[in-house]
Amino acid sequence: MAISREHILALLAQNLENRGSVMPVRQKLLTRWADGLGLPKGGKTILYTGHMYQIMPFIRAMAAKNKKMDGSWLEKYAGFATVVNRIVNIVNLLSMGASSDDIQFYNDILRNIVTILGRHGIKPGYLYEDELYAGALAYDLGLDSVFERHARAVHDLLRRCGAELIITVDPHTTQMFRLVYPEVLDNFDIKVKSYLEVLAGSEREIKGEEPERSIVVHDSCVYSRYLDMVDEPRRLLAGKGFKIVEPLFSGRLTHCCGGPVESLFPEKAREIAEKRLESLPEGTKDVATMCPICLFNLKEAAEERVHTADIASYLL
Amino acid sequence: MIVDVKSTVLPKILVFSTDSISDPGIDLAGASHMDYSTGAMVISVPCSSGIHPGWILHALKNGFDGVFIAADGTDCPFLEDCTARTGNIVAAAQALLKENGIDPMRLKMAAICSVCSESFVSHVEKFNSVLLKLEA
Amino acid sequence: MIRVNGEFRQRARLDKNFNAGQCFNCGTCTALCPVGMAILPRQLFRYVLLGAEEKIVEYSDSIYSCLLCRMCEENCPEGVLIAENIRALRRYLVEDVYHI
Amino acid sequence: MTEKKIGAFICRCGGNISDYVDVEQVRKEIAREDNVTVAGINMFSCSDASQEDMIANIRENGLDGIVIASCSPKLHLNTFRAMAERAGLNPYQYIQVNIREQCSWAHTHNKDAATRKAVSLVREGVAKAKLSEPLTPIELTAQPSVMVIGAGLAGMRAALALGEMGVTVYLVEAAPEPGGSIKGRKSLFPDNSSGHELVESLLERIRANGNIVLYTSAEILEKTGSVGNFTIRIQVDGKNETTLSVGAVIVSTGSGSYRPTDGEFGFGLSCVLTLNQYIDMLDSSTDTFLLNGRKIRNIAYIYCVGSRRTGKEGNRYCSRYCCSAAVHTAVRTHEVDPSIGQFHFYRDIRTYGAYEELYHEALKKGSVFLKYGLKDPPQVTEVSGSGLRIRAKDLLTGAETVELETDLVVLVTGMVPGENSQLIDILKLPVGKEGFFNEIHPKLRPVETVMDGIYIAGACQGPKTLSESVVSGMAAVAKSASLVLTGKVNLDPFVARVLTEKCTGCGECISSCPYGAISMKETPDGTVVEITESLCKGEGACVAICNEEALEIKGYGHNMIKAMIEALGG
Repeated sequence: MAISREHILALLAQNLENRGSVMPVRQKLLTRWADGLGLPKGGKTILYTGHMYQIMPFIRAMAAKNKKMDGSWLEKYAGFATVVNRIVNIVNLLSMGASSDDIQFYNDILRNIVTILGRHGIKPGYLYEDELYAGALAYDLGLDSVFERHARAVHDLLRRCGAELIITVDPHTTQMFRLVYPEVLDNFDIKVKSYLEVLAGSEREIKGEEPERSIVVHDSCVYSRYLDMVDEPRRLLAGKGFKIVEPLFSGRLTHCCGGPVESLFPEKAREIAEKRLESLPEGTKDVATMCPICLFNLKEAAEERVHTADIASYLL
Repeated sequence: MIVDVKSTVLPKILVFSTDSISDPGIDLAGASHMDYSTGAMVISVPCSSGIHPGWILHALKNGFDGVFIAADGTDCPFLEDCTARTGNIVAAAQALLKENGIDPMRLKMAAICSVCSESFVSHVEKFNSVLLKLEA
Repeated sequence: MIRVNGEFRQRARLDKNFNAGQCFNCGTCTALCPVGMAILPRQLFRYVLLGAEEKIVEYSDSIYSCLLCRMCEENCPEGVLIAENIRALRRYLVEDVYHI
Repeated sequence: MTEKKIGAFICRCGGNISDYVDVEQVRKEIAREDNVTVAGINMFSCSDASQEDMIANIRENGLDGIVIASCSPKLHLNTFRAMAERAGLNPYQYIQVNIREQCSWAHTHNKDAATRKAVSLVREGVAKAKLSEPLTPIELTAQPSVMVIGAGLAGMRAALALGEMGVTVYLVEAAPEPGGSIKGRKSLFPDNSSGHELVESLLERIRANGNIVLYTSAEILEKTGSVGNFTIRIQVDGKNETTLSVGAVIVSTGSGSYRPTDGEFGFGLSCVLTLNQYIDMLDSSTDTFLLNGRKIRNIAYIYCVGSRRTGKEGNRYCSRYCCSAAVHTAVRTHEVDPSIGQFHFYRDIRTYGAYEELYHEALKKGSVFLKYGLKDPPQVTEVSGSGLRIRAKDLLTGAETVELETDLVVLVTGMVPGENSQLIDILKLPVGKEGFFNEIHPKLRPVETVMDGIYIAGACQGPKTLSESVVSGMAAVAKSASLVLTGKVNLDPFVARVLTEKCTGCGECISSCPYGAISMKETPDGTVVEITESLCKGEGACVAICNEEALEIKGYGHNMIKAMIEALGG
């Protein structure tokens, strides 16, 4: 593929700058998951999705699209964007093609999270169409200056709505808010907790209902090594009655799913996901992930070999 | 190359060595695991200028094929002219050997200092082959 | 051949997060890397320390293929912030090479 | 004479002996020897348990003499003599046979032959033990004073420690000022202490101590006497001669510094300095740090210059201190000017022990380390206008060639033996393979030399850091103080005696004695010679020239030597 990395990076930077997201899809598609849940808009405690779960179906569609074109979804995307970005709205183009099953699948995870939080008596607000991507991809790719400007915009937004506690749903957004924002911004003092931490810290017990069922935990690199969050998911799953099985690499030594390079080196990502699957104990049926990127990559690689699902589906 | 096989006759060499100078040199050869003929065996004396020529004759008449004097040389803690004196002993001993029909080549002297391990081993090996030739 | 470029070295060194100078080349990072990076993190960092700017450009694929998963860092005996150092190199490429 | 009862003990020395010598076979053969009433095997003869066993054996069996076949007598002769004494034996009826250095270790490839040799050697020992007689050591008064030669850090520290114990110390320094290699130094590793202040504070204490006499610009002219009673003649300022009597001598003359050959790593070009020259420069610079008026941007260090060489040139050994000294200097340089690039071309970094922290500090402060192999050493060339260019293969970067423009090349050179030929001549000090003074054993007797009463300390013994030098200085203090403070020394009674029945009174021996210890004596049976024991040194010059075999050294008698020869040759 003739699109240079330089070009791709420039495009991502441009998107973040102009459209508030590196992967802009139509706003409606990002908030549809919350339909009918009755989440109040804004508030002191807000659930922050960072668009992470919602954009996975579109990435999948882009990756599959035009199989005759080599390269990653990001390259393909950049290829389209280069041609069309200034002529038609890329947002519309990108928003097409995702399967409704996929959209349903990822939206359900977010709905499950809200349901579980509700059972613990926690009813957060949500920013709906105001919510912005937290900027993880831009930060990871070294687009620091555009990331910083974006982070400032996110911070302003959060301040405007008076948020005191952000409940995150994925490791990357958690990392951004907890570790990166306080470093690059002045006075970022909003508390940040993953919903898994919120649940694990909750006084209400989740009742055990799943005796005898074994589940293999795939830790997220970011949760375990960046945020030192290893116990919480295990406590929650054990509380639900699952028998936790540790793969060869787990906890602080978890093996990456390959996802972080999916956008630039998809073959490499697939290879790493395969390696991860090989490290799972023999006879593994169910795998719990806690990051949309892990879920996406392991699911794509495993196909029907093992059942990979987000931890929220097991905790429901 | 060490000739040290049971089927071969291994020359027996008596080494007169000195407590403070050549003994440490010979010890060092062993401590450095430098192999030399097992036929070489040491009797230590205070100084090489105190070796009686009669002992050399006695050795060659009592089972030894050669006598090697590992002399103090210029390192001698007792005598400045130790080398000359030891040389006189060698001359006297060689005369004694001739009188007794023994080849004076069977006596050899060299200064071995307290760190002369390599030189000790090479002297023993050379002397060993000289003695083997004399046997033949 | 690498020609040591003092100016580039200064820039890399002045980044407060770039601490690969502490690396003592044990190779633990290489052994653990899930990607099996074509150029080992330690060698990449040496290019930076030596100021081999052109090598950084040459190996930009490797710099961008890092997962930032920190498996290496977890086991680095010298506490080198490997992922952060890789990110610093990406920022350098973005700003000084790609001029984005 | 009743038959003597001899005990023979064969030492396994862990496996140092028994791995190469069949000790059980040796024991069996020795047990069959006449007079051998006990033949045993010890795992470690020098261990307390084995010694207690042997003492019990001596007492229970009423042994008259014992033989221990073990390591070199240089290590444990005194240990076992003391043991024999505790068992009620005369120490001179203990015989040590060396079957380690002179047998097992030398013949590791032929166990049968080594075993046969060991049997012969132990037989020789038994023969000697049979003829050994009780002797009494010669007791001499020891002078309560010590001469310390060399007033560097080790020597000054040693002199002070001895002075504080009440020992009279003559501290003799060849240079006009004491302080040795550290006197001008501003910052010493690892604690950045000032060499100048260190020397001054020690000097102050030395001057305040009434027991220490310091001589500077002094030269040793002559030594006579032996342990406990040395007489040493020195000359101060090239004119005034003084004669001093001391019981012991500590030699702490320090080391020299390797001087690269012309062209070695560019040595001879301006801006190619040795580490010491660079430290001098660093010590004398104030705020600005300039070289020939120009600001320094890059410094390249080349390590192991003249050290760890395999060929004919340079030294084979590692100088131990230079890696730490160089990284310490680099850290200082980083502190003077953090913008200076510092590149270290090394072979192996040996900042051992706590000095590792210096290495880490240098890494943290931005020093870059490049590893070169002996096959492709760094090449230093001059570049017009821009200083120096250094080119090397960096083994840490996949052996790629690295080229660096630098303003300064620092050659990290090691220590070499100091120029001491006169002192070696006078003191008869043994010198090792590399030219440094030799101790008896690096672990068991680390500061003693084969010359009784003469100890070595500091870098004259081999490359050392300052703290290691001081430690060895204090060890020499302990050894020399325990000798002179008891006020007496025991000498082996190995002096000549006359077998009067054989003496013809020819008097040949009188002129052969270099010490004037022999004189004529009239007896009712005729004229014979007699020995003045206090003058006799026991070297045996008289023994060799007496055709009648009428003179012998005690402990080395004619009958004994001949019996030993027969035992070995049989």
